[in-house]
Amino acid sequence: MVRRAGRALCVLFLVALATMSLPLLLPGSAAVAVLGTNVSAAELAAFTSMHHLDANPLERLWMWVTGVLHGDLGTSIVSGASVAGELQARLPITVELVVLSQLLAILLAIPVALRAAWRPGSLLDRLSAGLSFVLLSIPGFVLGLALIFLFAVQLRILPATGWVGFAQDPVGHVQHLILPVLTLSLGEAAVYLRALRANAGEILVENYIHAARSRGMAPGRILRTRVLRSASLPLVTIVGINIGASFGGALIVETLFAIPGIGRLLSSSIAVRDYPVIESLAIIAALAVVVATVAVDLSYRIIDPRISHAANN
Amino acid sequence: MSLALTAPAIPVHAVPAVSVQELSLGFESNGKMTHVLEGVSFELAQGECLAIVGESGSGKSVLGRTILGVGSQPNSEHSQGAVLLSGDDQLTASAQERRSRAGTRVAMIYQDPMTSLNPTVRIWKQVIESISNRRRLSRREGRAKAVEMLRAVGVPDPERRIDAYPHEFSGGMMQRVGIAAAIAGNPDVLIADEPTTALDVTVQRKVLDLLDRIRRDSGMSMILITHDLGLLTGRADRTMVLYAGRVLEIGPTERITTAPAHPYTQRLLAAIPNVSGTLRRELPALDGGLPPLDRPRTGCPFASRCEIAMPQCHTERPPAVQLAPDHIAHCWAAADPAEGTAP
Amino acid sequence: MRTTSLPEKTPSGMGPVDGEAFVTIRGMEVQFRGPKGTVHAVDGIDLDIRKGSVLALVGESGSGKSTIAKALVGLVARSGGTVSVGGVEQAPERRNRPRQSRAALQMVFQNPVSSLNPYQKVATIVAEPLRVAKVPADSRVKRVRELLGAVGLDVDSILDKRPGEISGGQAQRVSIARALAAAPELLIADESVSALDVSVQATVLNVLRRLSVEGGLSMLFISHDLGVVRTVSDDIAVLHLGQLCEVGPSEAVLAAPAHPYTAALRAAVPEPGIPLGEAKHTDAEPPSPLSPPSGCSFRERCLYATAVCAELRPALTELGGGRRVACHHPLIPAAHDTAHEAHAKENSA
Amino acid sequence: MPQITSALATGTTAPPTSPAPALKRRSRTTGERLQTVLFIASLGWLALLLVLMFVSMATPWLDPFQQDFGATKQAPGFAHPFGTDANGRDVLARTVAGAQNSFTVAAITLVVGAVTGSVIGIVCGYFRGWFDSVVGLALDTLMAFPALMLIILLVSFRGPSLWTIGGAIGLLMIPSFARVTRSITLSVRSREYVQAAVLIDTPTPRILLTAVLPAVAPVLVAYAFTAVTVGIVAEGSMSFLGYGLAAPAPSWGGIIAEGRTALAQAPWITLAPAATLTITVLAINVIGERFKEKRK
Repeated sequence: MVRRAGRALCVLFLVALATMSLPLLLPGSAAVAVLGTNVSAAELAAFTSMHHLDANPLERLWMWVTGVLHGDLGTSIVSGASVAGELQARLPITVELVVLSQLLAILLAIPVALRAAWRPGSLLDRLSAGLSFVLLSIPGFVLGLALIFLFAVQLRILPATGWVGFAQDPVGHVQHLILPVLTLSLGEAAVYLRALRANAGEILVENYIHAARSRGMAPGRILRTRVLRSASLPLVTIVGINIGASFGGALIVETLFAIPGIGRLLSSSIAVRDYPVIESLAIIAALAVVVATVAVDLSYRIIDPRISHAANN
Repeated sequence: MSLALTAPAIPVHAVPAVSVQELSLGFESNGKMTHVLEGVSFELAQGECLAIVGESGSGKSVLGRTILGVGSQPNSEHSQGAVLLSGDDQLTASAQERRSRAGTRVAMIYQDPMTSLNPTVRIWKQVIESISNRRRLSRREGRAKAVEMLRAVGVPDPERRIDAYPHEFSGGMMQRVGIAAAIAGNPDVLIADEPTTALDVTVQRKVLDLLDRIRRDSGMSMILITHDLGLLTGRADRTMVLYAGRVLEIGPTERITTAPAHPYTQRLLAAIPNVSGTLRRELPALDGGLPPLDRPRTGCPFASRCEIAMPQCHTERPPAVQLAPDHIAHCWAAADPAEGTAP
Repeated sequence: MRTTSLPEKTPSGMGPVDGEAFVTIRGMEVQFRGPKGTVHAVDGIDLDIRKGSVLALVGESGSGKSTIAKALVGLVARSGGTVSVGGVEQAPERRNRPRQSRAALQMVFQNPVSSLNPYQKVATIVAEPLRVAKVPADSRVKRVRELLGAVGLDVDSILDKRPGEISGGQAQRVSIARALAAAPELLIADESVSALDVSVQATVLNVLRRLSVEGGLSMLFISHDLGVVRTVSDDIAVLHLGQLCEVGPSEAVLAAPAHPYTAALRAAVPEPGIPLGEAKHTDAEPPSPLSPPSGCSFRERCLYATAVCAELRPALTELGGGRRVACHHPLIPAAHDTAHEAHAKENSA
Repeated sequence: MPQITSALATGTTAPPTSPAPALKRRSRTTGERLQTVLFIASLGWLALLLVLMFVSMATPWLDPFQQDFGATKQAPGFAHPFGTDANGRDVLARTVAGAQNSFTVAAITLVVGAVTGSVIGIVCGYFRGWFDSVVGLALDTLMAFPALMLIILLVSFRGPSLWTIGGAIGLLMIPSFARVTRSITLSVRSREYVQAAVLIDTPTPRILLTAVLPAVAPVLVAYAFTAVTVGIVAEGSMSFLGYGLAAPAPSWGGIIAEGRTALAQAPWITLAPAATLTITVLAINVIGERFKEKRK
């Protein structure tokens, strides 16, 4: 476990270092991007050194880390706004989207997958397999557009784009949430359904399941207490990876539905080479991935006692 | 013409614990049919121990699981005959009926305790499943019952060990836990499917001794499924030899292991390397393999490997030949001793 | 089938004469290190295999049988002791041994199916060692046919088959043929018949025995099955928790075991028609290799253990008749005084 | 004295001499038939796309840049099966041209991701050791770096060429290919037949070729289908976000994004290429699935 945590820190460090090297590695000066071309070379140089864009990556990382310890994530070189402030406004929105859609996806996938696995080849099994197969083939932005077309353009029952805060208007908030969350969760639900169905199928033919049945255990109880527990290991892995990587999905959905989240911030900062913002966002994203990986590791230990045993052997 | 009866000690009129009648089973996968069992019949009296002996592909495990009645059951289109548990047919029963019998009327001990105990569930919960699946047990009740069961099967220090996970036990102890789980529901019939194959010999004998003791103390009937003809002496009352899904011979274990009538049983016994008696450097080998299982066997399934096979052995199903009150061989040679070598 | 030529022995001029030790293992140790401590899987083993004879290694799971085999061929590096084959010292690690030495030790594994590359045909599999030895293609084909015939397979029908299409018994004989193609001086059979049905097992045992008797091949035969061991082997070595309990000619050892562990194993073997007698060991659990008992590793399961067994690890001592036992209370009287004296004299000389 | 009896050992009276009646056999299920139909339809769809791409490249028909200002935002009809866009360009022609770019990116993705990834996976899985640890750490780092951010960075700084887009997506696929091949290699490595090959001194390259590669290849091929669809979808998403090929050059994501503003008045500009994209991905998945099942 200590080794895994060390490895996670190492990964985090490498990502951070790579991010800090971006200004040096990538062509095109940020100073030019911000100030434009009709300023003097001296002005450009002053701008560059003021924002430490020419410092070596380790130094920049050190400055970032010491800043973080003081609650300061730096300031945008374009707008001059504090990065921490930007994040405070936008991060909750993205987190809400991601968490809600992951929850919905898991809640959709689990009961269907377990029931389908219990009766392989049944109508439910074939229908869910077919539906998830189709859902998997629909790109997220296409699904989002289709939902907008159907519910906003044709039926006119939900807003096409935009965002309303919960405190501002709870009903409007939920209305604006539905389509983005659906877009994010349907694809994920298909992924989870297929993974869980395949895994549950493998577990159901295990000897210990036969043994549980030989002692008269009812199907529902086997699925709930035994299959789900064992099958949740790979599921947890996928969910972990997805949550870690959900910034990408969020970017598409936020762009599509014009939601002021992290994804949009990232996209616009890259366009103007706003390095302080890019750096903080990249490190936070990597942190999400790393934390998710460690959490997956931990839950493995809780779910399967053999793992901690084997690790100690 | 004498009618074959069950073991002499058992009253003739008693309802047999298990009665399998002309059971044929087929499984279909990828459009191919596998005929696993063909016309298998036998009875198991109450308190009796019957051994089912066969090599891989004999269908012995499928037979055991069909009697148990849970797990993937053969499609009704592909099964014929009857499997009666004290008179109740398992083949025609609903899944719910079969489930209500599993654990309390018939229970199973598996070959590999490592895979047949759930690695993620503490053993006390697994041991009392046959009871807890039927009525709600308080945690205290359940744990007390688990301690009692583990003590009954000789697991030392049960109060402490009920909280362990399966992998924390040695193979032999794990199998004892498996046995405890099987007998917790106090079943009438215990099916032990190769219960000691995964264990070392010294552990094997202790586990078999335990099974003997349980059977004698509780009066359970037992079906001991094994590939090892050596295990049976002194443990099984009768032995049934299965080959390619057919019964070749059935009779008292004494007779099967010392005076077998079917050429297959004879050859199988001869091929076992012996530790006692004369040293044999060259063992009589039995070449060839099982007949194809994708179609019903015509004639005797062993005919292609049998040294004394006659023409009708390949074409006609052999008759049941009664050699002693309780000993029957399905063999043309045994039917006509002039042509065969059977006693 | 019998008349098919058996594999030729690689002539080794310096090899010892028949009856003397051809393979000599002295003080072999193998350790596995883990977070919970070091496991002495093989804990100081002395063994000899005579030329052309079969030595059986017997013991229950965890006794270190397979580890000895792997250390012999160098798949696992031993941490101590020496191994010499035909007078040639063998380095602990395989990659440090000369090619000739590597070919000299071949192994047949337990699982017939997974021992053969499923993507290759039998002909290719058996020809592999010949290809490595740069045998020309045409003589390769001839040799493959000879070898397959020698292990009693129907050559023409099996050459073009893949491992998935043949039975376990056939697969195991193909494995033997492949090992023989490397022209080994020692064949190690690691539980090579335990995955087979009894009816098939006999065929493979017969092949192995003939290779030793008629082909003069030296063999280390590892098994947990005393019946199988008796049929195949000349000598037997009983292993418990990485240590030797008893060594001697198979017939003598099995007829009258000197070590209580051998006796316990012998008494636990079930045979058709013969009721089992009393168990010759206690109900104690087999000890864990992670925390082996002090003194004699078998003492907790031994019916004869006394205080000395907990204090002193018994050393292998001569019993006479080529037998040695490591026990404070051997079941047959220790070496006769004369033999003892003769032995003592030998040592002092 | 032995005698034939009609009674079985247990006293039941069924006649044992009659062979057990043959058990019935079921015909192929409707599910299997449906799968075959889908498979053929998928092949047909891809073939149609290929023919159209050929027409677009080799003949004057289906010109994605030809503008007809007299017929802007025209609904699908005989002259324009997918309708026209705001600039009067034929949506079908643009969709077909987009397919070319999509397939090119997918091919680059596949070559970069599958080839590099599986070589890394096989080498790490077979040789283990420090190399495996170092590469593992590097791959973990690559996976932890936000994927879309990496692509966007690369594309926005290197310019949106097919090679950059394909290479960037391929780079991100290396870890998953490496993981899959590594785990297969590891399991093959521990098989007895590999140990046996080591014992007879088979050269390592030959072991990799005869034992490891045949085990890895089928999984790799099945995985490659998924990789192609991921490549197509990723390219589509990138173009949709505006990080794809530069403006007039047609790409599926780009066309869809262009049509978005007119979703209410001229939905076909968006929906036709979106449907084409989805059906193409579906078709490749169907073929890949068929391949996976064959392997079992």
